[in-house]
Amino acid sequence: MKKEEEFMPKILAFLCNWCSYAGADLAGTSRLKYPPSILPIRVMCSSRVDPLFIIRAYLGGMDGVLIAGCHPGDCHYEKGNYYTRRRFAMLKKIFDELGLESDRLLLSWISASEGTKYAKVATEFTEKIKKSGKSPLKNKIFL
Amino acid sequence: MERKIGVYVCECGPNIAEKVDIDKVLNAVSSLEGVAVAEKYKLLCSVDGKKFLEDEIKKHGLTHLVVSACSPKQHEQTFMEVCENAGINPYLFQLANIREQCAWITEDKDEATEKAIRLTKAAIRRVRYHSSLEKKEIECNPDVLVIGGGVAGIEASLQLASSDRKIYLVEKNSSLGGLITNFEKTFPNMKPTSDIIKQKIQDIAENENIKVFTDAEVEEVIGFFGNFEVKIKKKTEENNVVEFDVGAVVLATGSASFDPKKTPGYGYGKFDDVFTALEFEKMNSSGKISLKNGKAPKSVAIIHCVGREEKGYCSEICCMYSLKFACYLKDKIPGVKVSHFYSDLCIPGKSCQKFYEKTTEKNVDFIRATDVEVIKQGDKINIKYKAENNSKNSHPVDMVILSPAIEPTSDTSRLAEITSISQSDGGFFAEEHEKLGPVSTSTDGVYIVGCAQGPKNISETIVQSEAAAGKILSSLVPGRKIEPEVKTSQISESFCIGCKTCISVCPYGAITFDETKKISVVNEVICRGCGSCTAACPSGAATLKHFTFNQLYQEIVEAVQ
Amino acid sequence: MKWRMQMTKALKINKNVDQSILELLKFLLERGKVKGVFTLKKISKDGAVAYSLITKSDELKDAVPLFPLMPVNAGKLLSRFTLKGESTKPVAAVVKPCELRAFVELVKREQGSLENLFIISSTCGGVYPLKMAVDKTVEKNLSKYWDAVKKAEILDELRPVCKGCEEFTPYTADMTVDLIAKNDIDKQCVILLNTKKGEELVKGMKAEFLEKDLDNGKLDKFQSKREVEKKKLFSEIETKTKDMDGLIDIFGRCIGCHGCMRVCPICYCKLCEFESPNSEYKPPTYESELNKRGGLRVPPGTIYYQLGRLSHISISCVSCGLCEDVCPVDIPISVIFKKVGESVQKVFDYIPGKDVEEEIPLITFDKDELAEVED
Amino acid sequence: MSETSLNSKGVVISAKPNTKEAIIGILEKAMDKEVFDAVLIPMSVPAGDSFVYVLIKDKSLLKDAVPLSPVMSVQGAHAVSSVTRLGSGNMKIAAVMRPCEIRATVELAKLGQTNLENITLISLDCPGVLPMSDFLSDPKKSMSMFDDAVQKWDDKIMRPVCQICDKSSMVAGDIHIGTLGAKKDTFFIISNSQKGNDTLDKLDITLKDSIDSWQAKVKTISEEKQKKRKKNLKDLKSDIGGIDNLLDAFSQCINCHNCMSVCPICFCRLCYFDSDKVKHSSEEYLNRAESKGSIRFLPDTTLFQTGRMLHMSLSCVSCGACEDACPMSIPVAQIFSMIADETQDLFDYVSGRNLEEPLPLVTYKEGELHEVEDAND
Repeated sequence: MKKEEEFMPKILAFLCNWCSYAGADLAGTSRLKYPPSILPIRVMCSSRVDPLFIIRAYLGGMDGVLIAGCHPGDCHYEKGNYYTRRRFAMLKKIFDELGLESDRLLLSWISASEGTKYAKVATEFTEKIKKSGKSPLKNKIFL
Repeated sequence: MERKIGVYVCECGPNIAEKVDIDKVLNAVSSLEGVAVAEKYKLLCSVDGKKFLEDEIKKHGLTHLVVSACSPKQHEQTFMEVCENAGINPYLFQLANIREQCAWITEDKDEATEKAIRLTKAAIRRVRYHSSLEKKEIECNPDVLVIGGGVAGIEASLQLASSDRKIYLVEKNSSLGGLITNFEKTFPNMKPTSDIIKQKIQDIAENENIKVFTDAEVEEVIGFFGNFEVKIKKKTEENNVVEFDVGAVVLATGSASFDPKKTPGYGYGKFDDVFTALEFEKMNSSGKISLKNGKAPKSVAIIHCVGREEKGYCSEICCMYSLKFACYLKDKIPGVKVSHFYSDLCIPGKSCQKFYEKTTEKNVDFIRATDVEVIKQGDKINIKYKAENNSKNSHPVDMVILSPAIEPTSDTSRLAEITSISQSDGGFFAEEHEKLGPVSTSTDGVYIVGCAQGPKNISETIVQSEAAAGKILSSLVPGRKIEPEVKTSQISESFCIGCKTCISVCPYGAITFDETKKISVVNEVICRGCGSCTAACPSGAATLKHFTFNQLYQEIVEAVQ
Repeated sequence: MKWRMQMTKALKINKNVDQSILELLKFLLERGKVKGVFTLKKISKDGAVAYSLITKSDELKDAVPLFPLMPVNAGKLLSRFTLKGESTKPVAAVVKPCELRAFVELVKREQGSLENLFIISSTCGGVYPLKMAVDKTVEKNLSKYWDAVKKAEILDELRPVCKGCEEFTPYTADMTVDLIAKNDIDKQCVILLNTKKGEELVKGMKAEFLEKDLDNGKLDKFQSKREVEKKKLFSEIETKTKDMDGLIDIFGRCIGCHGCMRVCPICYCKLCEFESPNSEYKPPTYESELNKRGGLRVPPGTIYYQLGRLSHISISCVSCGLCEDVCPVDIPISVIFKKVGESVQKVFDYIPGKDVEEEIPLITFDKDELAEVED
Repeated sequence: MSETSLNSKGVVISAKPNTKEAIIGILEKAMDKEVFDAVLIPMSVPAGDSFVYVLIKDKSLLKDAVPLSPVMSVQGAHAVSSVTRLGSGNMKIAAVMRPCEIRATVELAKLGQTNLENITLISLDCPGVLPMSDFLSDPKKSMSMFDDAVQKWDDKIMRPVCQICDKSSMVAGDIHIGTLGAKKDTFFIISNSQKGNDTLDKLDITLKDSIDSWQAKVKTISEEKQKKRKKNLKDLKSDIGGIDNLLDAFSQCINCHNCMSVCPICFCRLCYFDSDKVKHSSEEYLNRAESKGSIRFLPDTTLFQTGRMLHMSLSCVSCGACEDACPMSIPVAQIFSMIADETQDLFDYVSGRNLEEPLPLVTYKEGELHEVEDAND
């Protein structure tokens, strides 16, 4: 089958229950189409996403990691996403300093009503990752 | 005990079946470790579907359930109930979303199937690490904290207090009554204020269901509707912290007035005999309206809208109490000249118009003016202003009364922070919805009444107090059960190193510090389970139930394969 | 410049710095102004040096407060000393600027208390690596060290990160011994009294009191030298920090002893995340990893450990360099952590240990910030 | 003193083109025949400056394996524990390690830290390893030096504790590869367990040859080493004996606990000496200081060292990992070997010799150890 050759990235998506997961659902109920690359992990709040999860996923060979939460100010838990943003900023910086591909990580704010935005982010991020190619970590032995 | 996981894929009519090769999914998972049975069904959320699941669980003696169907936001609850009915803990269940986030968004059937397999496998791997959680039920606390002992607070307290509902009324000053106690009379009917307030304060004192704290400030309010923990500080006493629990909070902190020193043009603070409205009210109540030199004024200017421009809103009531001042003066000082300097008159409502006309009959001047400035000329005060016809005029008087804008009290932001509600542009507490939720706020169980929400006259204030009381009485019924979050955080005593990181990032103050053990402790009734502490804890001492490290990690590992 | 102090009270003792500090400490103990002195001390006949807690002044004879060696980060020790509650008695501690900053970071995390401690620090010329203590070559190189300090030069033998350290002036010390670029330290010693605490402490001491300031001009020059060295350090690891293969090259020989974590002053957990069950592979994980990769180093998680530790401590890393000194396989950990640490700290405009009141960036936030990291 | 318990038979294998490749050849064959699903064996890291254990499933990786690495970066027992501590799993694994690593693995099995169900332990005659620091100073050169040393079976450049190792050919696993006493271009394969026998059967290797020459050679070598060991440890004892000498010996210790964390026997998740039990109040520290006028801070270095002896000396295999990892080059391994010999002799116990031998402190004999009792009883 043709699909075999074409590289379909695997992207782990941490979605907060109240905004982004609902947004992703809305994309579905609106029958929007986006690549099957996204593998959603539901968390109650984006602030539950321990940076170590992201590191593990990256080292594990995930082609991309998306963290999506409520827009700043709209967090169901008032301020969780502000901490998420700080932790993400730190992690990104660590990746950059060590020459790791921080562009395989994405932080995006997607509300429950932004089904279209979710589909857009999913599609564009997938395209971006396709350009960067397969994660080079899948076959590393000495991690 | 050996795990027996049942995996059930829902066709959801054509919704999933058309896009996902369900048999392929079943094949892929049926032989996985712990999977006792893997079946499909046309519509699991239907009555028959639920019956089918229940029977299956019993028939195969399943210990864990995985359903591949729609979004958890659709039917997680439904299937958790099925689990309960079938006698397994509802948290030993995981729902894989292969509809909204798979079947419906994927063009290609093979790809959709492949993803559905992944998501189902991940759910199976995750469910292996689930543990039973028990629902907690606590009785809601019917008591109410009322902050502010002015008209608004007093009214709310009296409306709410009853044998099965205790009211805690906290006033930062030494006595109840608030601003109004300074007024001799109230507009528009010029009835003595004491008629309104004296009796009510009396009633409060006599009501054993109302506990009054004067000279006290609220330090902390943590929790949620039906279950707030309150800490107040008494300014005057020694061991001065009092703690109690309530079910709802009413903010009735009233208002302050704009400081005319910020608009030097009006000469306040510079010249004698320039008074603010409140100063004049006090002077009037004291029985003698007089100038610095002890004589009664022959001419008085009342300047409206002081600070309106700076504040950016009309304070609604200044015009009316300014009229009231004119009446005071005319009644007490025969022949006194009174002139109002205004830019627009605000005379709302059915009774104010009459009041305005009555006042004008007392030959009071109303001068529409702009660029009003107060200067001193010899022993007289001179009002310079631009008239409607743009002519520059001046108007000498003995006394000036400034009607400054109404603004929030100084502790408004502090209390907004404590009760985690927001503030509107003017800095007043923000209502949930301008029209549909005028007394409720963004925090369930916290209500705002009176001038704390915006400038208001007394009757409007009473209306709001009664509205808030009504909302509380109808929802916070004594004996009503509330279910606190089950998926809360917990902190391992043996691994916690006491760095308080979790405490700093908890939005609800749900984590306290045990000073003797030097460790953090989660108050599970207050925790809402966001998991921020879990991610922030460096030593893995904090875990979020049902979203533990392992549960998420195993889900991820499967996805990463 | 960040270390610029305005004119402050100071103390001048007309002896060489070592004797001067000892005289100060002696004075403090004998006058009962402190009940203990925490400082480096010779503890064995063959001259091994270790931090010690001294309560009797005659024990000071073996003390070597300014010895250019950091066997343990004193910040970690002061934390241990005050972990169960503030010091019950006044204690003076002579520590290096990065040790003080580490302690302040720990205090922010409730791992210690500054109460009842009097901190004496100095402008720091860096320390020799522990290897030289092993070879017993520190003594031999003492005069060389102090010459360099006087001339404000950077010795090649120094601990790598010391060579590139721009934080050589203490921020929150009660007293600062003025060393860098002072060519008269053989004859006299100037101690700046930065705090009221410090002034109180030395009251009654037989010494010259004056108003003094650090020589900012010279310190500026010194800093630019350090900056050059730092760039060198970073350029040495540049090729190793351009991709994952570089990281694997540099960390490949890691033996997983976690010594870097154990000596790290910022690593204060009871049980390190990376030694907890969370970091163990279960058989199924091994199987899936092997299916994916064909092979896997065992124990696994070398890179994960390093990245993870960076995510935990880089925000507070004070670049004391101990991690590298104790590494049995000589991985330039401290340089990597300094490089990453500085840039992470820059994101939040944060200097670890500069101010005990300043919140650790990850437990606070600004509503309007970091838009650049959002999608 | 090295006893090959199960049978004294083995088989002579041709070492063509050389021992290393012959061994790898056999492992490859075993993987083809699915006798093993994976092999745990040292491999050079990409930078070529060390050797670490790699669990190999993809047979093609075996060619880069190094059965006898010149350094011990990770003690093999740690590797086996990491793979099997949480369960035997479904993979049949061959672990190729040095005798001391296998003995540690056996000790850990007794302590529930390794699960040997699916593991076949394969040991080799060990010439010792280079001190890590020496090796790192020039890996390339070191490797060739090591190869020479192996040829000549000369231990001069090896770690001190290896130079006095009298168990460098001890067979504690299932299969042993003996290079000593073998004719040119051959080596012995010796089975030491039923599992070993079965494995070799599956590989159509029949134990038909005598291994006398290997045993003889091993005997002489271990006797020499034993003499040297007794002497060196005696000298060491006089050097560090007595509290003052002991304190001096550990005076350089910086409490990094590297020795503990690399020790294969120290398996505790949280070491007692890192736990709350050794953290005290400032008051207590000050009181201690006042009683002496001055205390080293942190105190209790000697408590840590002696306490660790108490905890693990009965199982110590003298692998030397601790000494390699000590940033202050304290001769930890030699000191602990010395203690271990004493304590293990006390119970006629040899750590890791035999999985069936219970740990001395979980068993007892009625009429033993009267010498430690008060004679009057």
